[in-house]
Amino acid sequence: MSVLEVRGLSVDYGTLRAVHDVDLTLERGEVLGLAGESGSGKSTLAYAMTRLLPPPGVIRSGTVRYKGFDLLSLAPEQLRTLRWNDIAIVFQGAMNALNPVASVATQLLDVFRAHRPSMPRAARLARCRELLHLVGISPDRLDSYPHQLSGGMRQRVMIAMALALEPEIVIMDEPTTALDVVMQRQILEQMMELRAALGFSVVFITHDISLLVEFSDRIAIMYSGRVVEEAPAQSLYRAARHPYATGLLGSFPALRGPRRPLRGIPGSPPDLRHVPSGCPFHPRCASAMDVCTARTPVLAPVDQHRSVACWLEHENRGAT
Amino acid sequence: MRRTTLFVLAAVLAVAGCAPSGASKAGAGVLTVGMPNGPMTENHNPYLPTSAASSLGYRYVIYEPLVQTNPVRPTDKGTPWLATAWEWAPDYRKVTFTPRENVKWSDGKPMTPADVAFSFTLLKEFPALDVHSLPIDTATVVDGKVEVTFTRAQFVNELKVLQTIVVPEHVWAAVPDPATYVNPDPVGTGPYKLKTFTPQTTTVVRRDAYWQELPKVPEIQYTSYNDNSAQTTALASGTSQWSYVFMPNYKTLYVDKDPANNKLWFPSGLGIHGLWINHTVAPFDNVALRQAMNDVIDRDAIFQRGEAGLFPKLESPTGLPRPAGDPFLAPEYVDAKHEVDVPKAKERLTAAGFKLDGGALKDPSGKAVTIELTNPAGWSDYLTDLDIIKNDLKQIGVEATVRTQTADAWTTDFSNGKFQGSMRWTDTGGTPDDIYTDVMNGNQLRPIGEAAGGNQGRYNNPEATKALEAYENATDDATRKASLAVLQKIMVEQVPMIPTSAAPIGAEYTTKHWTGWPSEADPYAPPQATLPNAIQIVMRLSPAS
Amino acid sequence: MNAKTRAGLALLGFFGLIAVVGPWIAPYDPSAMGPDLLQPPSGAHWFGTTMTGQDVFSQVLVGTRGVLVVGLVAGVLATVLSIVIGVSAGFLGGAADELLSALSNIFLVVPALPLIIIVASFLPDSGDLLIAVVISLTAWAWGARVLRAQTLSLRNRDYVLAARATGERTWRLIVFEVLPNLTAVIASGFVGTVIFAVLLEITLSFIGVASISNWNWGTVLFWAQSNQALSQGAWWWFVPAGLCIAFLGTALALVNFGIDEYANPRLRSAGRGKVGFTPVERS
Amino acid sequence: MRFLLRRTVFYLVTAWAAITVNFLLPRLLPGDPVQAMITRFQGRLSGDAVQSLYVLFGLDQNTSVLEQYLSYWGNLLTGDLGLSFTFFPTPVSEVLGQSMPWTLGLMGVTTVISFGLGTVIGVYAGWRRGTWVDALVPVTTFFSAIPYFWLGLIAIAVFAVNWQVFPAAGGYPAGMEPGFSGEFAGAVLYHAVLPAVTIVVSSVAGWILGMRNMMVTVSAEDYVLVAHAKGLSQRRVMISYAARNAILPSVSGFALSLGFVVGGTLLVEMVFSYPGIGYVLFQGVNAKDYPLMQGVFLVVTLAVLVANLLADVGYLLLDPRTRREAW
Amino acid sequence: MNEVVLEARGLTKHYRRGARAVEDVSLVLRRGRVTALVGESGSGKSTVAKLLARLVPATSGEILLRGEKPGRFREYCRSVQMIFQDPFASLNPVHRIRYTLTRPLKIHRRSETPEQLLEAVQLPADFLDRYPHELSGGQRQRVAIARALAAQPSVLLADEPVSMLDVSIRLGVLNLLRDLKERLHLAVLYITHDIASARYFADETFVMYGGQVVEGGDSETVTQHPAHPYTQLLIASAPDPDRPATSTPTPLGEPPSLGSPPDGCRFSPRCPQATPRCWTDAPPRCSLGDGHWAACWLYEEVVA
Repeated sequence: MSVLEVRGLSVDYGTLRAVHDVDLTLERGEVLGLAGESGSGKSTLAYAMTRLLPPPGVIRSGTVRYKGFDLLSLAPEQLRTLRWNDIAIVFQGAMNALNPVASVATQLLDVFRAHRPSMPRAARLARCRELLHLVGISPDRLDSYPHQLSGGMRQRVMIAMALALEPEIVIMDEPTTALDVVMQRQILEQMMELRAALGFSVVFITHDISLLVEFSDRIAIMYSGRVVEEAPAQSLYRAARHPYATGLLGSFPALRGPRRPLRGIPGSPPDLRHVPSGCPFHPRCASAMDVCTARTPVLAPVDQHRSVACWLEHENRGAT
Repeated sequence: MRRTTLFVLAAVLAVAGCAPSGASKAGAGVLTVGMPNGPMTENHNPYLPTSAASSLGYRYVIYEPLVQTNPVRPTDKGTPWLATAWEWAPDYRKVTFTPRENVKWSDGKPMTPADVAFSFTLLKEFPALDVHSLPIDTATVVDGKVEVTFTRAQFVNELKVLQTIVVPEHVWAAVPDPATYVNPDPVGTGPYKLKTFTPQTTTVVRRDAYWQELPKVPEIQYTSYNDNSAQTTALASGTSQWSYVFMPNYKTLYVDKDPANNKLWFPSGLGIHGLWINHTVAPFDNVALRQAMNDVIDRDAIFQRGEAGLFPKLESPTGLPRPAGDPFLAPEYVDAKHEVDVPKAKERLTAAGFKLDGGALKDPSGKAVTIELTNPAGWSDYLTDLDIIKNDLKQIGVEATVRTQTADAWTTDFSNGKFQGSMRWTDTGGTPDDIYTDVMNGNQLRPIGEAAGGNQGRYNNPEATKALEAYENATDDATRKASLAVLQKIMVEQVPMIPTSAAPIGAEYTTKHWTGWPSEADPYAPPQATLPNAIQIVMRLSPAS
Repeated sequence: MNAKTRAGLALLGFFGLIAVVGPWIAPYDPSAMGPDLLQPPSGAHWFGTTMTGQDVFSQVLVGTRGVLVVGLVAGVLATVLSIVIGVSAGFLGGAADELLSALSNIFLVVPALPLIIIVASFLPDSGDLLIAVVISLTAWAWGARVLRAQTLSLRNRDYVLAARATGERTWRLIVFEVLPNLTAVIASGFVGTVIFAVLLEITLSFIGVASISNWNWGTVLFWAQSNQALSQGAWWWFVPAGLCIAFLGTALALVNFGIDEYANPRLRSAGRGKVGFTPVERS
Repeated sequence: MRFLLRRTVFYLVTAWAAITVNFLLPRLLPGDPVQAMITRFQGRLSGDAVQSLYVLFGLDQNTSVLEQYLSYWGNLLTGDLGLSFTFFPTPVSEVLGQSMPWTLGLMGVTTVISFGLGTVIGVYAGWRRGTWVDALVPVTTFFSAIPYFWLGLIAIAVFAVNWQVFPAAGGYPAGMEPGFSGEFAGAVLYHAVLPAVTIVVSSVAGWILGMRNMMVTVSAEDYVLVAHAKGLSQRRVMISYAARNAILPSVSGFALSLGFVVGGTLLVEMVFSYPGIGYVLFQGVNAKDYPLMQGVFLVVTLAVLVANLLADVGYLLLDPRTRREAW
Repeated sequence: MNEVVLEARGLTKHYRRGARAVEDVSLVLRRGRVTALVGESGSGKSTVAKLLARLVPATSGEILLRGEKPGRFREYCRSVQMIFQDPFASLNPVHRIRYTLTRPLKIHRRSETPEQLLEAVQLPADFLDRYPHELSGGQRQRVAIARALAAQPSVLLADEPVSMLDVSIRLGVLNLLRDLKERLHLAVLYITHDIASARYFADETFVMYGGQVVEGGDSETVTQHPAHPYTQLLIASAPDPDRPATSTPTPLGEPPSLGSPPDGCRFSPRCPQATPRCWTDAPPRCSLGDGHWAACWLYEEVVA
């Protein structure tokens, strides 16, 4: 059963189209990984869903269904009450995501003030302590200011804040890029434990596909504003179908096991200002055909769990 | 605007405005005097030129002089005031005063001859108080009279000596340093005593008793406005009833606001303004050039445009303003009148070897004649005068430029002789001596670069110096007349400085509430509230019906 | 470049043009006294006349050059000073920084207007250029402080380090690596200094410290004020020069908006509507 | 501690240098107080008075500049600023004491008003970019580009002469005695309206623009986005998240401008004949009144230094990030 | 063994505010070999690079270039060049690529043309007249490499050269570096936080923690048989799709503060195997054979 359904979402950034006709479904309790390189539109997509995309971003089409509402049609006041209460976000770069001049307590309490106005102050404070404890931070850190916390602690505070109202959905936008691997693992593991305990759904955005394979249930890979492949994590890892997905998986050196040869992907990620015609990946694609330069493939299911946007797949499918 | 404002740059300030006459109780038995002198600090020392009492003038309704003299009619016999009689020795080195009896200080004690002698001794002992630098030798009480002797003849200082104010010995003898004494509780013989002081306004009230009939004005309020503009406005609105301030257009700004009552009177004293020339700069050491310049400078234009019709034009070539200077005029100059005469000027120049070449004047050596005219930037009347002079000089081919300086730089340069031409005043006094000494006394000659207290034009003429000495030290009128004639001749023929305007002792006053003011028709005193004569005027004032 | 910046540049160009051709197109000699005393604006005298019959319009036209020259010269000098001192202090660090910072702080603390009055009274001839020099002496310190702070943040940028690592000399690092990246800050400081210099020059002329023989808008106001033009109802003597100053200052400020937006892209994007709620504009 | 020590050394060095400059400046001026007074009196005070004035002001003794400098410091440290020449023999401290309240009252209050008003408008203009509030920016810029004296004089011509709604000059009516009465306070307020309004009009643009630009810049910060994502009310986001951070540079600017309150009043007080310290300085400069000039400079300099200190402290209080550095 | 070009002995850097960024680091860089320096952010690895490039002065310790104390900076930087982490920051935005590449050629009086430099990093010559903002991250990093090559150095210090680049192009840049190393016989210091890439790219690997090098040796050995508990933790934490789902949870803890590092072993507060001795005494370098060593008390016996 899905909690969030994105249909045909297109987002413009000024005159550039950053997200192109994207469909996405988030099932209850699952972790949906959203992978892609810079400029692939993965963050834009996440922010557009919640209408938090800063100017000059404009949503051009699509619907985002949540509990029977279309988030894109809600009045600001209605949307405001849904935010955080139902959909919380853990932002990348926790340094900037916390208000530098307000204490941790103030920023946590703000959430209750806005969404639980009737909650007594003592209860709010108690809840704040509980939340910090939940993410492994000593509650006496409540009076600290962001700059007094390490990067990892800040990110934990963000997570605590995201879970404050026990939302249905948590969007994690590159939550660990600024952290080193040890801290990254600590935080992600903790997040997954909490998800198991609280039962929310996660949209996990990162460029690190090996991380996604390890931590998410399903992965959607984006390239140049489009989803090019969507599949369960392990099956994607074992056998990706889109050449870009394959290339991406082949770009990570393995730490364990034999030293595999690394392939990488030739060329550079596309510049949104000069998107190639047809399939945007075709200039870098080893399997590119004539049709790839002319027509853009659409995302279509290739089997029960997997969708791919590639002419190779369409041909295969046509052949069978 | 300038000098009439004590603070020259105050010109800077502002526009007129109209202070709604809030707390001022103008009319209700109060005489309001205004001065554009800025905020005051509490200081009632009558001797210090820096005190509020001097700046606003109220020292002269609290303290009184021995004799009242009239600078507008300097040769008139003085009016006995605290002295009922006075007598000069023929050599003017000694004067004997007969102090008035029955005069009481405001603290009730009687004024004695000892107080008079003490006042002179005070000046002698504390030169800092003696702004006139009177060479007092002794001051003694002899038979109820006071004899004051001087180390030099005081003929030309007569007015200054007679106007010496008298202070109570019983107060001042105890003051350790009268020069830094702010005199918080002034005790004088005048009909008024201090009531309140604020930085903006000082109020004096009439005493119960006075040695003569009490004046009809019960209270005088002296207000200090920040600048000319504010003062002008106060006058125009009637908030100020009596002031003196330079206005660029007194008709529009002041008289027209109440033509029936708003009056002004600017009588000449014995002081003048004119174009000073530096005699050390060639070719201005050439008398023909100076005469020619004198010939073409249009006094009328200066009077009308530069001096806003306030500073009377100087028509006598002797430099003596009329009518104040009339008694001193030598017979040959009684009717002499300056006229603009360009052809005559050109003739003089040609005769002296100058050449007019295509509109530019060349001196006998063939160099073009140029002159730089300087004055402080803020002094707009002088600068307008210079502009007029510049245009006038063009007629004889002299290329003049006008340059402004700061007042300080100009003051320094002027006294150091580092200028070519400047508008400036001369000293003022009871005889023409002040004017002429300032312009041509050889004893004041200083080299270029050294500050000179007078004769900043560096005019070097032993004949003039001799005549000045003769005049100052003469013991008879004939000698005085003769030396004065010599000085006038030098002024007319040598043109050591080009006089343009009289320095008036002017004031604005309104007849709306008080009448009895001095005027052209009744010139009993100079009209300013800051002169010793102020008390004479207050005594004459009576409420308008 | 947006409409505001364009308007500013156009206005500035207009004043620049007047500064160049003003003296030639002025209908009268601005100093010449005519027979029409204190006349309101008319066909013969567009901005009326002064109490001595001078043509106000000609005075304003001729005076434009002085204003712009002083503004530009003072702006350039102060900017050069602030660059030399501020950038050196920021880049060199250590004792040099302490010394130069102290110098600029002292100049910030010492009262400027009296300082100018004092310095101006020293000068034999307080003409336009000298006034410009004096103004620049008091105007550089703030810019130096800003540039120092900016340089401090640039000094350890990777590209400066990289240039150093390739063996560039220190002066080249300052001039070719750091300075070009301060262009916007310097330009904005320059325009700001020009505004400051113009206002200050006019104020100085107005209070009679600067030479009043050179026509500029301040001189016009000086004469108007010393003749109590407003009290006499001669608004035409007072208003045009003041409005010119205001328009010139506004033009410069508008140009500065443009520079700010160039330097800070966040100011540029023409975002409208509520922040925090991405607009949905289905086509 | 290190930070505090460094700041202290900075203040001491700057104060010493500035006070020394202040000592030297008047002495570098051409002319001397006596000549200035002779000039002021324009012939009413004859050349004979020169000597008495030199004696009066104590300028007849020849002391070297170094001796003067040392005794200046000696006096300064004992709180003695000397006697003013202009108001001889009133002590400089008394002259300053008489004028300071006016300056502080008028300029201090208007600076606060201007800052407050400018900040509030700037916050709205930055938050509601592109709306009518934002259009205020060019308008106020125009007013700030007007030379202050011109604005003041026009205001006087319009509001004091033409429609006589406000007094044109002075701090209180002539003849009224200052005191702690309601009448006097009312009169002072009434007299302050015109100068205050013109100061605010000509200075508010800087605050608006600075605040607006900071708001625009800060609005793009992640924590503002987070605040929106948290579903906080617009008001809360605007004030506690955006404005609270955007105001930091303005606050230090504000503290510094408080320092210039004392030094920046010359034109205001000239135009409105306001009895404050700027006018006193003006008199002092014209009269070559060394002690008075030094006194005013000292006050101005100390005010700026104190303001710098305030700016430091303000930053410490408002920005928790700097606290760690300081303590 | 390859020739030693650059050697650091006991390099130490303490900043003025008291941060002890680098403590007693000794390293050897050899021609034709890549040496990796791996550590978390804040471990001091970038400071080591800047110390070696002589961009910051060392508090103590010495650097030897070909066995000698280096002379003037210009001479030194002719041999030792650096590549910075962020190609968006390391190219001056106001200069064209031509300027950026011509300057080092002029400074070091090299006769090559900027076109040749671009060719060496596989970029077309028409990039010379472009500005950095017209280039993608990978292209910029290639330009930065070209700039470093202009001086014809023998040592290349690469400070996280690919961490700011998109995943898909990292390999290209790393491969380029390896090619250059082979072709020009360079000594390369490869600084990274990604220990997996060190395994692939570097011959030798050193692991830094809290300003100190805690383990070193052949890359394959260090990554496959980590000895120091920190290295073990690092490897255990790296993302690994093949990782068994039931792995032990990562211990909590924070990297040490460089302002006041713990006494003894700097890893001791987080170390699951810490003994009381670790808290008080700094561990010695313990050799584990084949050039593999670790600074840890666990291996004391091996030493003894």
